[in-house]
Amino acid sequence: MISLYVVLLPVLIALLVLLGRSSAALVRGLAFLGGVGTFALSLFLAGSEGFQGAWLPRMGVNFSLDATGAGPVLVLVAALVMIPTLLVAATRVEQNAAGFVALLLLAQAGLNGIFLSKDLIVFYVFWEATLIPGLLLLGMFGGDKRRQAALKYLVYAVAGSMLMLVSILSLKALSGAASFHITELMIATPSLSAGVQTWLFVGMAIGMVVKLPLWPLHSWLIDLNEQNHPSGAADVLGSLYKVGAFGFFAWALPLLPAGAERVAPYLLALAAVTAVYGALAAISQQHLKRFLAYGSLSHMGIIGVGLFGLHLAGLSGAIYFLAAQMLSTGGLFLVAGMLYHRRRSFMLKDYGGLAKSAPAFAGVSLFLIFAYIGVPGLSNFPGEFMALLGAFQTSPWPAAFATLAVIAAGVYGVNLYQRLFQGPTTVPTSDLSALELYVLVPFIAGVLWLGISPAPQLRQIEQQAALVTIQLERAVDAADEVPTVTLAGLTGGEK
Amino acid sequence: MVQTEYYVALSAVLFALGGIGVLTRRSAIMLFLSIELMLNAANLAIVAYARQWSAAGAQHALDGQAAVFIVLAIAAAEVAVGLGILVAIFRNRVSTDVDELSEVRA
Amino acid sequence: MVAFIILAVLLVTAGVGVVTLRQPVHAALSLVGAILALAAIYVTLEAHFLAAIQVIVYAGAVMVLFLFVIMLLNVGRTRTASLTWLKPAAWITGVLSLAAVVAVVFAVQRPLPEFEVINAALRGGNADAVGESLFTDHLLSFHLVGVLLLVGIVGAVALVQQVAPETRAKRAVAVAEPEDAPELVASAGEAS
Amino acid sequence: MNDLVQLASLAPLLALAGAVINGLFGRNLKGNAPGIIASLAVAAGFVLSLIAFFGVRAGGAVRVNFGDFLVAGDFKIGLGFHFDQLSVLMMLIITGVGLLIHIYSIGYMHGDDGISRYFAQLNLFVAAMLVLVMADSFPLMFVGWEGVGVCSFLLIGFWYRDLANASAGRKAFIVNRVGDFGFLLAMFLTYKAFGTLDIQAVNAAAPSLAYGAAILTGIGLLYLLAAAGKSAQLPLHTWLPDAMAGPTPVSALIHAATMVTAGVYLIARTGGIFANAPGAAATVVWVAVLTALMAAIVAIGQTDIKKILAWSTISQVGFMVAAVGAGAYWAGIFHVLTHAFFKALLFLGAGSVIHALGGEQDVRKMGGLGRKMRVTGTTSLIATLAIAGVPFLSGYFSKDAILGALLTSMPLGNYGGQILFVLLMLTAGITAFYMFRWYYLVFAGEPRSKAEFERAHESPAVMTVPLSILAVGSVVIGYVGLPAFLAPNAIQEWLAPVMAHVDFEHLSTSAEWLLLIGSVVVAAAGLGLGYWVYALGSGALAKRLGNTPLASASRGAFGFDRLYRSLFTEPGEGLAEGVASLDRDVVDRGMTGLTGVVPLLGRLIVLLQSGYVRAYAFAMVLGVLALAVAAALIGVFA
Amino acid sequence: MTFPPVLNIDWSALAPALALLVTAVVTLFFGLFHKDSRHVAVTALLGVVTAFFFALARFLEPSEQVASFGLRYYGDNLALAFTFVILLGTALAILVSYDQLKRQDLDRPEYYPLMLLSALGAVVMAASGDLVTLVLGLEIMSLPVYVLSAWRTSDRQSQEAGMKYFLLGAFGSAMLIYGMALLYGAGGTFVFEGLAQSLAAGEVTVLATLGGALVLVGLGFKASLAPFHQWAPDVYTGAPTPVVTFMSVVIKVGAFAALLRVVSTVFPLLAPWLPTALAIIVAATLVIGNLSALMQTGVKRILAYSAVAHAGYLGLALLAPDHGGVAAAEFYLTAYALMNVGAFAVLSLMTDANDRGDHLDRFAGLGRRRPWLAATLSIFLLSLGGIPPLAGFDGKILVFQAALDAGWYWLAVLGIITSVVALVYYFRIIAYMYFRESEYEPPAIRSTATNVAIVVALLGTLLLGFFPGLWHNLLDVGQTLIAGF
Repeated sequence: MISLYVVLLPVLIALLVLLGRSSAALVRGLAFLGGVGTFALSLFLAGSEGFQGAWLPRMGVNFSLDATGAGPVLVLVAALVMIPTLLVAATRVEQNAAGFVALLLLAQAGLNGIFLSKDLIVFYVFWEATLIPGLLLLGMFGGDKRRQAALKYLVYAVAGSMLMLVSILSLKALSGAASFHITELMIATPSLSAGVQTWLFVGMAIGMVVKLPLWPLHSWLIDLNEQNHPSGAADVLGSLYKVGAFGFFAWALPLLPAGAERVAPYLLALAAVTAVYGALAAISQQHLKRFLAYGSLSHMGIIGVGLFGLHLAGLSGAIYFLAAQMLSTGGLFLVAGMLYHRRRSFMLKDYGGLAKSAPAFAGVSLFLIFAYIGVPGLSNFPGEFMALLGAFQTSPWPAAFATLAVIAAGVYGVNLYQRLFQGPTTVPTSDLSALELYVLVPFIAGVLWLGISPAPQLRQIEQQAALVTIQLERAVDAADEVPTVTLAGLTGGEK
Repeated sequence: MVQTEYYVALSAVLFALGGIGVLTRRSAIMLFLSIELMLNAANLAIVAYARQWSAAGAQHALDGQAAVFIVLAIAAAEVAVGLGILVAIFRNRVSTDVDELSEVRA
Repeated sequence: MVAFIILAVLLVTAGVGVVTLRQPVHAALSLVGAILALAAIYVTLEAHFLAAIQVIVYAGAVMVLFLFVIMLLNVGRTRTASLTWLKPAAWITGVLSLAAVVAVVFAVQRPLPEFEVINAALRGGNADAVGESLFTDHLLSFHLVGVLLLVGIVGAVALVQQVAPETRAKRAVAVAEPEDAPELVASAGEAS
Repeated sequence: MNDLVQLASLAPLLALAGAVINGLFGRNLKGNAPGIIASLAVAAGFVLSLIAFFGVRAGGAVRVNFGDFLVAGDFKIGLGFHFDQLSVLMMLIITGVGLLIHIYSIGYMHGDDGISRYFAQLNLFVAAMLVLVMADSFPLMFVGWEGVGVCSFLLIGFWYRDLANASAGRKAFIVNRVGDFGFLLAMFLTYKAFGTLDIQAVNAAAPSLAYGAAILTGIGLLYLLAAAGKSAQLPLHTWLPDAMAGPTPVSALIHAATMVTAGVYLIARTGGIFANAPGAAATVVWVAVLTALMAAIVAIGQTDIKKILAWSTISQVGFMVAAVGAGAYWAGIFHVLTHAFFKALLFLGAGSVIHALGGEQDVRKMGGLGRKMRVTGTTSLIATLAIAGVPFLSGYFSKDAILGALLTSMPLGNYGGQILFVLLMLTAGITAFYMFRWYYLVFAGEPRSKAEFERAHESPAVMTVPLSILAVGSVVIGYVGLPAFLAPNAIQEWLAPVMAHVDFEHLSTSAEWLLLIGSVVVAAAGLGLGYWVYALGSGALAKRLGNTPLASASRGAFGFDRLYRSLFTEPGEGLAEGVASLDRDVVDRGMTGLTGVVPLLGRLIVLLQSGYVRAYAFAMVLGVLALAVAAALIGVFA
Repeated sequence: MTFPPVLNIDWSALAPALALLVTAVVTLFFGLFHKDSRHVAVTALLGVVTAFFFALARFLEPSEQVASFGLRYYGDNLALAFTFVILLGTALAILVSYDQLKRQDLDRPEYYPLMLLSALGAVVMAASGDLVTLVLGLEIMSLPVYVLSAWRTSDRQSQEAGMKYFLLGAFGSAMLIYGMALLYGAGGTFVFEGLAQSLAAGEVTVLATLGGALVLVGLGFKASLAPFHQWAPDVYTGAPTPVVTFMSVVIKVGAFAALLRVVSTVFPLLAPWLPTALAIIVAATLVIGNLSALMQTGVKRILAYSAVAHAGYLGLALLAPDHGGVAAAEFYLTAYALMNVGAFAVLSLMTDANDRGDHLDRFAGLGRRRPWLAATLSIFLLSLGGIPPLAGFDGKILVFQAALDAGWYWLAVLGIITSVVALVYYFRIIAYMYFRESEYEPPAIRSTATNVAIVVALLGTLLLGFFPGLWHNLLDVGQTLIAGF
């Protein structure tokens, strides 16, 4: 039942926040309560009993949440990230902080749903519903070009996910599965011919690639991050809501293994390109948030490489990286917000030499930057390493190409630090305030936790990653059998 | 006796004429008249088929003739409402040109 | 056969008249002609009651209503040209559609029943026969026709009647009744 | 004993603890407290290393496992340390030399407002370096590997307010990342080849693959790339001279004694691979020898007191890498050991000078300082002689071992072993030459800058004591590796159980003697030439020599920086710019343009909504027509 | 062919329609004596509620007898489900009209009787088992709406709406009746079941197909399927908002109820290309409806085109009556009724006394000025756009699933692509409300009745969205229309 509560609690708190919008103190208290409460629940999530309820039973849809596999890990990390993010939102947003906090909480509920749902339609429900809070955060609290950015975000995300919906629905229609539950689907879908699976996979992939995101469907991300509220809190949500990889991992790959095998090489190439492309683009960015957005894009490329290598270690690593980047990227976005709070600018040229007057700030930032670029011992490394290693085992050249991003990451990582904190001091800046310190402590703790002790989480992720490899093997076995549904079934109406 | 198909073909001619009238005339009244023509064409077809369906018994045959009676009533009701609208509009516009009713577009 | 051809020619001519005659009154009268021709055709189709109804209701009531309105509204010819392309296009599509429909109609050619069979079934299409169908098979429809006519009446009345206040308003402006004037002027202004 | 060895696992943790204390609470620590805390942490580490050393000596290698690090099905990386002869030796060097440098730093950094930050980073470095050498698996080694890189970055840019320092750190980090790229790929390939990343398992499994198998060569070359990055070998050496921007003790510890030798350690550690991949091993040697020669030549033309030493380090590390490449792992590690002493000493001496002169680093403004700085001068002289290869000092033995190995390595024989030997011998001579120049210009002769000379003073005891200890070490440490034909070679025997086996030709005793004498001659020639040029020629000759093309190449460090700037940095920046503008102008616009089709279509469709009733009716008629025609065509005529 | 006796009448199935008729007549007379239209509204509402309970009683205790008048008037699940939706839409429309009529000077006594009669027509359509009843129902439903569209007689746009609607509607009816004639010619009866049995021989398929196609055109007109949809945007724009609220739901429900009945009984016996033709019509509707809506700047007109687009989505269900399409359409229409009425109800609070002021600019900054209004409108719009977990989403997946089950892949993909466009224009309204600032102060209209309608619609949208099973489980899945005969 905890898996249901982690979805419901943020919604409940969000509603309370909206009702108590007039009192800033109440909003702050509720925000804190919501963050900590959800985190506390997430701690007991792994291994807890799932939840089952009828939803659209005659269509084979059941509201089914379950805390097995990678989901609880992602929920937990997201919950950890949300505590400071909610605090920032409640304190740094001048106008309508209650709305901001409520939207964040709603998005968190949606994310938890995405990570925990075991019914494909329910998964889609959360997937799509979570878009709206993000859009509203961007549109209501964003910068000058927020409307264009929101439109772009909307079009990309919705175009992708709608095609995904067709695939989802066709999946059941074609395979004759009894319901949309993952188990039923996994039993039924391998009977589909490889051709059909390929088409269905492509449909799902479009939706997930947009939200991964991979080149060239990533433009929304850059604008989103650039235009979001300067506190960075909404950008944190953006880094949590990169759920495309999870979609592939939990659904597309295990359900459509034969299709995955055909399409994965192309996606792998795209991912490898994305990894290097993002890192290169990051190097020459002048705008801090765009910088982080491109860097993050590069990470997503590496995650993609891990996924589409279709190797157990790569799959596990990719999801681990997904969890880890929430911390590093999220933390850096909040750091960006704190910088903006001091100088009212995101342009790197307006900074320099801050380490003198703000040593603690510099130290924490550097720590997060190192985590961000995948320095071993910190959060991003295990995932990045395993993702690349896994992919290398099956497809060495793309993986090796993607590894080039490591060099570029070194370049942009130290460039960033240098341009912000080193060099001659321009204007003295206040060091971290107590609040800011509290905000960043969870990130530091999380980065260390994920960096030093990845094995327990990896074991949880592995349970689910194994499903993918099992299904892939089944697909290879099934390749010899006569396909029951052919591509011809896709071309015409019922005759 | 003339074959049913010729009657129906005649009704089709009438129907087509009605349709052409709707498209080519500009006065609302003329459109009404054209539509009446179309309804009558339908009636003609039904009556012709009613005779054809005598083969299947009285129920089937008379089914059609009764329907024609009802279509007549429908036509009458339509005319009543249509003319009502027309009169109401005419009070304001002093024109029955339907092409003038094109302010709402795109 | 001969009767059919004559009536068909009459009917089509009248129909073309409805569509092409410039004067609305002429067109309306042409429609009356078509209706009468139809009534005659109904007779050839053993639908005597319907033929009578056709003449009484259509030619008698409906067409008179039309003529009234035409006279009332003094519909003249329109001035500006618009949608000029539509006339040829309409004829072309009309004729094409007609051809398609006729082709379909003639694709299903069934032998006509014997006259005895027709007569036995239709009983000449007299009021008795049609009434029997109306009050059994079409009982519901018959009642619904009543509702429909109610709708027609209420609708027409509602629209035509409601103009009255404004007409009154105009008159009111003319005689300048002080207490009602401003509001009514306003609404009159909107109306114009 | 086993348990005691395991205790050494605490060493990196203690150093880390020191780093955390200094990092978090440094601002509250007064005076020398940060330095003392840091030194204590390292001292404890040294003691633990000693325990481990004796433990291993008594009971052989020990493995400790603390559980899993990375897991995914068959892929399992443990979190464990491996204490064997090689790693404990490295631990001793790291903690021992590290301790001295920590103590020295207390004096050197006295009064700097970032002192707690300094010691935190220095301790962190020690921790990372210990992890590097103690790790039992490649990924864990990589943790330390990157960790030391990070600390190096931090410490080079320690005085970050000068952007040049910061940029030097940045450069070091980025170049090292190129090496890391190699390390990562090497690990991926290793896993592909062996299905494990456990170092011992890999070494054990390597011979089971075909000798000289392509995949082994590939792995070897990738590890070479990694080593080249960390150990500043061609072509990734350019960062090290710039790294001198950091405080001098840092240069001594990181960029002379320990971190730069990590590449040597890596190759020695993966000896199983290199021993079975002769092509890769030969490449290693070639790279190393060319690096050594090139760096030695460059060192002649430098004027910065630390840069000369930096180039010297590159050159000396080249010796070490050449040794391990040739399969003489013990010789490489031996040179690591001796080099740790004399090079650390040289740097600390240089630091002492810089400290005395208040920051002056140009050797052309020095001279005669030996008179005012007795301890520094003397100890530096010892170090100079040691590195130059003067007999009976440590450098002499280790260098000789390397030269011998190059000559006798069997696998290398097919890849031009003799040429390599000659080149390295030549390098040894040049080494003596430039080191003499260094010493002479700084400590001997007449002071060239009165003002600087006046300012000079001997450093405090906290600095000179470590100098003295190191000087002693520089003299005596060489005796652990006397040539085998003279005495038992302690270090070779010590390392033998853990090193991969490579065949060497056996040299006759006379040949061994010839070799020994030859290197003496070469060293003497170098020193003599130096004396002739700098002490006797009183500058004129030096000036004349300075006009040769080789000399200008030397001063310009063979133009690598310029080449890389035009080959990588600028095109790289251009590429980054290009990608950014591609993204902005092509991808983004393109996608937007694609979606722009929709409103365009919408505009056309909206045109149909003309407002005319008759047009709408016509649309309906068209629909009917289509249906009727379909009915007729499909139903009647088809 | 044995039909049940004609005069065997199931009064419980007829009761809702009779209740509406009686209420219409009562309100007609009531209106003559009461100046305040609100009293009439209350009476009308009571009548609708009564009808609702009659329907509910029948729904919960299904009778043995599926139909009355010899299969000419059904009392089955489909008829009753659609009756519910019609009554729901009517009740909400009455609530929306309650205060608005007075404010916009539209309160003339015949308003509510006409509305009730129209609803009655829609109910008859939903229940009709033969073509004649269907046509009569259609006319009873349509004629009042023609009149109501022109209700604001002083307004040029309203006049235009009424006249356009009437002319095109009559034109469409003529097509329908001609189609009916041809079907009669082919099958010898007007009763669907009779037609189905008679056509099963397959000798007259060509003729019947043409008849069926014309029926499709006539009903498609009412359902606003392209290219027979063009009246819809203009009429929605010109007609008074309360009227649009009513007709956007009731007309669509009536049309689709009839379409479903025809499609699931007669169509399977017609030429196989007809579903393809329908699919093309649906595709055109989706594209035209959504793309045109994208180009609009008036909220009312956006919603008008969106109504067209929704007809397209419902069309997907039409193509799969045997694959859960019927239940999907019923569910979709229920959701549509709630969210669409909700949206129009909010809109009616934004327009001035002349029903103007629906331009997007007027909605700028509404999120701050009228937070609750904006929030509810947003929910309705998101639901219309098919964002989960709102009712519109559930409807959408149901119809898409039905279409895919039936094998209409390309159409589903097209539908999905156009949904993206749909979300863009729905979201544009939200963006105006929340992402922009404006000096414009929206009219302060306080209407408890409208608020009640909004709240009911909102709760329905949410309830149906979160617990779609509650309603979907009650609907018959698949073809149960011939059961028992």
